[in-house]
Amino acid sequence: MTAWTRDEMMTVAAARLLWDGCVCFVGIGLPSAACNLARLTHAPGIVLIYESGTIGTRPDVLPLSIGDGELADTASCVVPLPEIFAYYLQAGRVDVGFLGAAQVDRFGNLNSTVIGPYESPSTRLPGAGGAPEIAAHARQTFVMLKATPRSFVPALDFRTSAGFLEGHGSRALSGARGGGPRAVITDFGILTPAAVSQELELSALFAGATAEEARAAVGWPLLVAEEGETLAPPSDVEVSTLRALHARTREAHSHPVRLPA
Amino acid sequence: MTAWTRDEMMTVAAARLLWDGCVCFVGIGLPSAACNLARLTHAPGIVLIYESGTIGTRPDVLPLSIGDGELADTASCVVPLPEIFAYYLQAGRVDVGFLGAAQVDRFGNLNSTVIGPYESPSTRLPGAGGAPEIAAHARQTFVMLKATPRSFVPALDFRTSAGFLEGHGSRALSGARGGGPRAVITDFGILTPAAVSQELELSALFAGATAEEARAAVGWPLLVAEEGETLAPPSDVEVSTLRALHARTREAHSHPVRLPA
Amino acid sequence: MQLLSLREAIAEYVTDGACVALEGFTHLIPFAAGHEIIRQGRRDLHLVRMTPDLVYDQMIGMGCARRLTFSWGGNPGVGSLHRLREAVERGRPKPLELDEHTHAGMAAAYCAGAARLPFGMLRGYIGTDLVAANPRIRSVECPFTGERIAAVPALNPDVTVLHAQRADRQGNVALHGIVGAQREAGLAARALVVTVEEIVDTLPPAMNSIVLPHWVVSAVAHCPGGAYPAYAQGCYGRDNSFYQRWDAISRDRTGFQAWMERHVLGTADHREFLASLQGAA
Amino acid sequence: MQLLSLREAIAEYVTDGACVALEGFTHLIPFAAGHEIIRQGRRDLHLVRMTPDLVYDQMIGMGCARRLTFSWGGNPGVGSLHRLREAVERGRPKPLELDEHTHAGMAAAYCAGAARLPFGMLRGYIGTDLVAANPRIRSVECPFTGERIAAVPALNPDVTVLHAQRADRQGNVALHGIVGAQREAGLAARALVVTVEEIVDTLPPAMNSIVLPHWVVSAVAHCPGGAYPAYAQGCYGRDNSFYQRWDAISRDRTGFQAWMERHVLGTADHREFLASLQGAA
Repeated sequence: MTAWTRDEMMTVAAARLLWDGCVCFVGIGLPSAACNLARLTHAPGIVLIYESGTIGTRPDVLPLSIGDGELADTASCVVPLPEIFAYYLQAGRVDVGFLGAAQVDRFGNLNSTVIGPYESPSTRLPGAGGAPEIAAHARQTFVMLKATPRSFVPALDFRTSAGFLEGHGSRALSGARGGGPRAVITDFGILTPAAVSQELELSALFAGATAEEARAAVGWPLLVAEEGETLAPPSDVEVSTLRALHARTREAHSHPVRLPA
Repeated sequence: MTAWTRDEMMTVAAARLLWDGCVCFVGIGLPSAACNLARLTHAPGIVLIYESGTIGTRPDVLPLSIGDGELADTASCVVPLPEIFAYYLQAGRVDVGFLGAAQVDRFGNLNSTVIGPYESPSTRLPGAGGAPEIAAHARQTFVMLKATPRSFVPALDFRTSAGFLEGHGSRALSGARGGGPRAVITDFGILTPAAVSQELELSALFAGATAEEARAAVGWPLLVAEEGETLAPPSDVEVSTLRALHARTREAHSHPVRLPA
Repeated sequence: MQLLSLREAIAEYVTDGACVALEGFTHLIPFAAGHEIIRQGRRDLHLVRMTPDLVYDQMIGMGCARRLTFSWGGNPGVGSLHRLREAVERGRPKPLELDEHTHAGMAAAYCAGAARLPFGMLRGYIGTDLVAANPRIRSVECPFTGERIAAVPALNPDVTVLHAQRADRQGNVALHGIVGAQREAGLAARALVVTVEEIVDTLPPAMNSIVLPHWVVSAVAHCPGGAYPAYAQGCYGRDNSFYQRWDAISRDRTGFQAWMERHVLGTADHREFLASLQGAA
Repeated sequence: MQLLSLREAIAEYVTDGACVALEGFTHLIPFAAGHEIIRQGRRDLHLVRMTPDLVYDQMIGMGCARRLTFSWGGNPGVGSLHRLREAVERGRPKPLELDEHTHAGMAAAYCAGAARLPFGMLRGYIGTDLVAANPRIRSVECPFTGERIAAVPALNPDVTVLHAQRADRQGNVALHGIVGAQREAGLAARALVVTVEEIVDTLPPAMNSIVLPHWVVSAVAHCPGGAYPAYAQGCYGRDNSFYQRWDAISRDRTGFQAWMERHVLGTADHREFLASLQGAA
C-alpha cells in the first residue's frame, strides 16, 4: 500500500462521501480536488457546478481560481452568476455544497469574515462569498477544514454561514431550506451531527489517528459517537489518481502565459 | 405622384415620426411596417426590438407574428423575454413604444382586454400582452388605430394601458416613468395631447382628409389644434419602398413549410 | 431523466387537474404535446402560458381546461382565438377561470418560480384595470425607498412542457433562437418534459448557449416536427398560412370539432397528425 | 457610443468620488482600466465588485477608495489581499468603509439595478451576522404568503467598466466564457465603459450570445491584454503564477509601493505595463 498524507486522506474521505450523479456546488482547494477525484474514480456522472456559472464541468486539471478557463472549456454550459445562485442553488437543485472557513463551532456554524470584532478586526478574512446561501440551500453541506483549537472554536468571532445554529432543531425555524452540515471533514477524521442535539461528534477516524489527538485539536469538549468507525486508508487507485491530478495541475500552471501579439 | 391608400399613409406618417438611431419597441402589424419603412428610408440606424427578445433586428420581410424566425436570423442578439422587459423596457432604455388597441379614449388610455364587463364580456379581446408596461416605460408611445366611434370612445370598457389617465398631469403621479402617448396615428391624421389638459386633439390631417370627417369618426367632441397641419402625401420612395416590403412579405409567406424528413 | 415516447411522457407527467405550462413564445411551441394531452382526454387542467395560441385554443375547445393563467390570448397577426372566446364569453364547452396578467408580470412570475421565491416584482400594472380584475396582482413596499412595486405570485407549474431543437442521450437539452420565458418556465416546474427535433450523441459545443441540464429534465421525447405549425429555428419555418387558416377552421364549434376529430383524435401520434394535414391540404 | 483611448475613457467617465464597478468574476477583469484609474490619481471612489481581487487591492493600496461594496475579498486560491486588509485593519493608507454582502446578495442587487427596481430580493443572509453588521440588508414580506424575504438595495454604479473579447465598430460588445454578473453590472450603471481585446468590422454571428448593444455602451477602448493577469477566454490564459507572486509583492507597504511605482505609475499605458513585467520576469 502506498504511503499517504493526511491532506490526501481528507480529500479521499470527502470524495467517498459523494455518489455517482450527485450535483455538487464546488469550492476551490480541497473540495475541488475531492469532487474531481470522485469524478475520476467512483462517480463519473457527478455534476460539478462552480459558482462562476460553469455547470457540468469536467476539468482535466484543478483550477486555481473559481473561474479558470478550463472550467468553461469543459462545461456543459456556462450561465451568468445570478442564475447559478437563483435558479440552481436557491431553487434547491444542489445536492451537496462544500464549504471551508477560518472557524467552525460545535454546531457547524462557520466564520469566514473576521477574527476579532467586525468593526475593528484583528484579521480581516475574505468574507462570505457564496457560503451563506450554499449553507442555507444545498440539500446537505460538507465542511472541509484542518483542525486546531484556533479553527475549531467554542464560539465564533462572527457567524458568516449557518450550520445548525444553536442546535436542537433551531435551524429548521430559520428559513434555511437545505439540511445543513452532514459532515465536517478534517485532518484526523470526520465529525457528524448528533441526532437530537445536532452537536458535531467524532464519528470516524483516519487510519492512524486517535480520539485523543482529535480532542486536542478541537477547542470544545468533543463528543465521540458510540459507533465510531475507522476509515480505510486511501486505496492505490485513489492515491495514484489524486497524485496524477495534482501533477497535471502543477504542470499546467507552470506554463507561462502568452499574450496575443 | 403615385396613388396611395389611407392604410399606407398611416404607415408612412408613423415612419416619419421615427428618427435615425431611435430605439423602438415594435408591435406586429402597422407598427412593424412603419418601423421597417423608417429603417429602409430615412432611419437606417434605427434599433428595432420585438418583445420576443430580438434586439437590433433587420428583417427583410415583415413578420406575421412577434416571433418569426426572420427576426432572430437578422438580430444583433436574441435575449430571453424576461430580460427584454426588465433590463431594456423597464430600465427606460426604449425611446419609442408602439401600441394598438380596440379602444382609445380622449386621454390616450387604451383597452385591449374586453368589450362589456370584465366578468361577462360581450367580446373577449386578446388582452394586455406587453402593452401596459410599454405604455408605462417607453420614453414616448405612438398609438396606431383606425378611427370609428366604436374605437375612439368617450369611456373605455376596460383600461388595459395607461395614457394620460384623467389628464391634467395625473399620469405623472402614477409611477409611470415614460412620457406617455406622443401621437395617435389614425386613418385621417394624427392626434396629439394638448399641453395642459393632455386631451388628444387633431393636430394633423392626411392630404384629402377633413376635420369634419375626423369629428364624425371620433366618439367624443374632438378638439382641433390651433396650428394644425396637413401632412405631405407619401413620396414615391415611401410608397415604393412600402409596397416592395409588402410584396416581399407576401411572397415569403406563400412558401409552403417543409418539415425535415 | 427518462427517454420516453410522447405518449408515455404525457401519461406519466400530465394528470387530470394539474397545473400545466406548455410554454413557447411563437417559436418552439409544443404542439405535439398539446395534441397528445387532448388525445389522452385530460380534464380540469390549469393551463399556464404567456401567449396561449392555437394549441391552447384547441385544448380549451376540447374541454381540457378549467383555468387559464395568461397575458395575451390571440392568433398572432390574425385575430381572435374563437374557442377561447367562446369559453370565456359563453362558458362553452366549459367555463374558464381567468388569471390574467401582462407579459412583464408573467415573466416576473416565472422568474420567481424558477428561483423558488414566493413572488416576483416589477414596475408594472400601472394605471390598468387588471389590478382590480385580478386579486393576484398586489404590491410590496421597498424597504429602502418606500416605493410601492407591483407583485405577482410565483408560477410553479406541476409540469412544464417545452419543445427544443435537440437533446443528447443523457438528456441535456439545447435550444436556440427566440426563447421567450421557456427556460424560466421549465426551471419553475416540479417536472419538466421536453420534446425535441432530434437526439444526438453530443450537443454542439457552445459555451454560453441555452442548455437545460439533464438533471433538471424529467423526460425527453423524440418528436420531429413537434412544434408545427409553429417553428423550430434551423429546422423548419413557421407555417404562417396554417395560422391564417385556423381562423376559419375554429370559427364555429362544429367545424372545429370535426377538424379535431379528423386530425387529432383520429390520429395516433404526431407523425400521423402531420400526414393527415398533407392529405387535407 | 464613443471609441476612445483608455486614457480618454477613464478621464471622461471615472471622476473623483464616483461609484465605480470594475466587474469581472475571475475572467475578463478590467485590470488595464484599474491601472489607468490609479495613474490618473482618482480619489474617494466608492468601489463595487463581488470579488475585489488584485486590481482592487492595488487601487485601495494606492489610496483611490473610500468605500467598498463587495462579497468576497481575497486572492483566489492564494490567500489574503494584504492592501485591503491593511486598509480595514489599520486604516492605511486610508480608512475603508465596508458595505458587505454575499455573492447571491450582490447578484440580486445588480439584477435589481439593471432592471431599475429599487431593491433586489433573495432567500439569503439566513442565520448570518452580516444582517447585524450591515444596515443595508433588510427584508420584505411576501404579499401572498407572508414570508419574510431578504432585500438589498439596487446597485446602480455611476460607471461600470468591463473587459470583453471584442466589439464591432458600432460599439456592440460581445463576451463569452465565464461572465459572472458583468452584464447586469453593465446594464445597472449610468455609464458603461468597455475595454476590448479587438475591434472588428462584424461580430461573429451567434444568435443567443452575450452582447451589450451599442446603444447601452458609453465608450469602447481598444486594449489588448487588458485583463492580464486575469484572462480572456479564447485570447490568453490566466497567469496563475502572477496571482501567486502577488502575495509577496503586496505583503508590505514599501514593496507594494515600489512595485506600483515601477510598473503602473512608471508606465504610460497598458502596453508599457505589460512590457515592464516582461523585463521584471
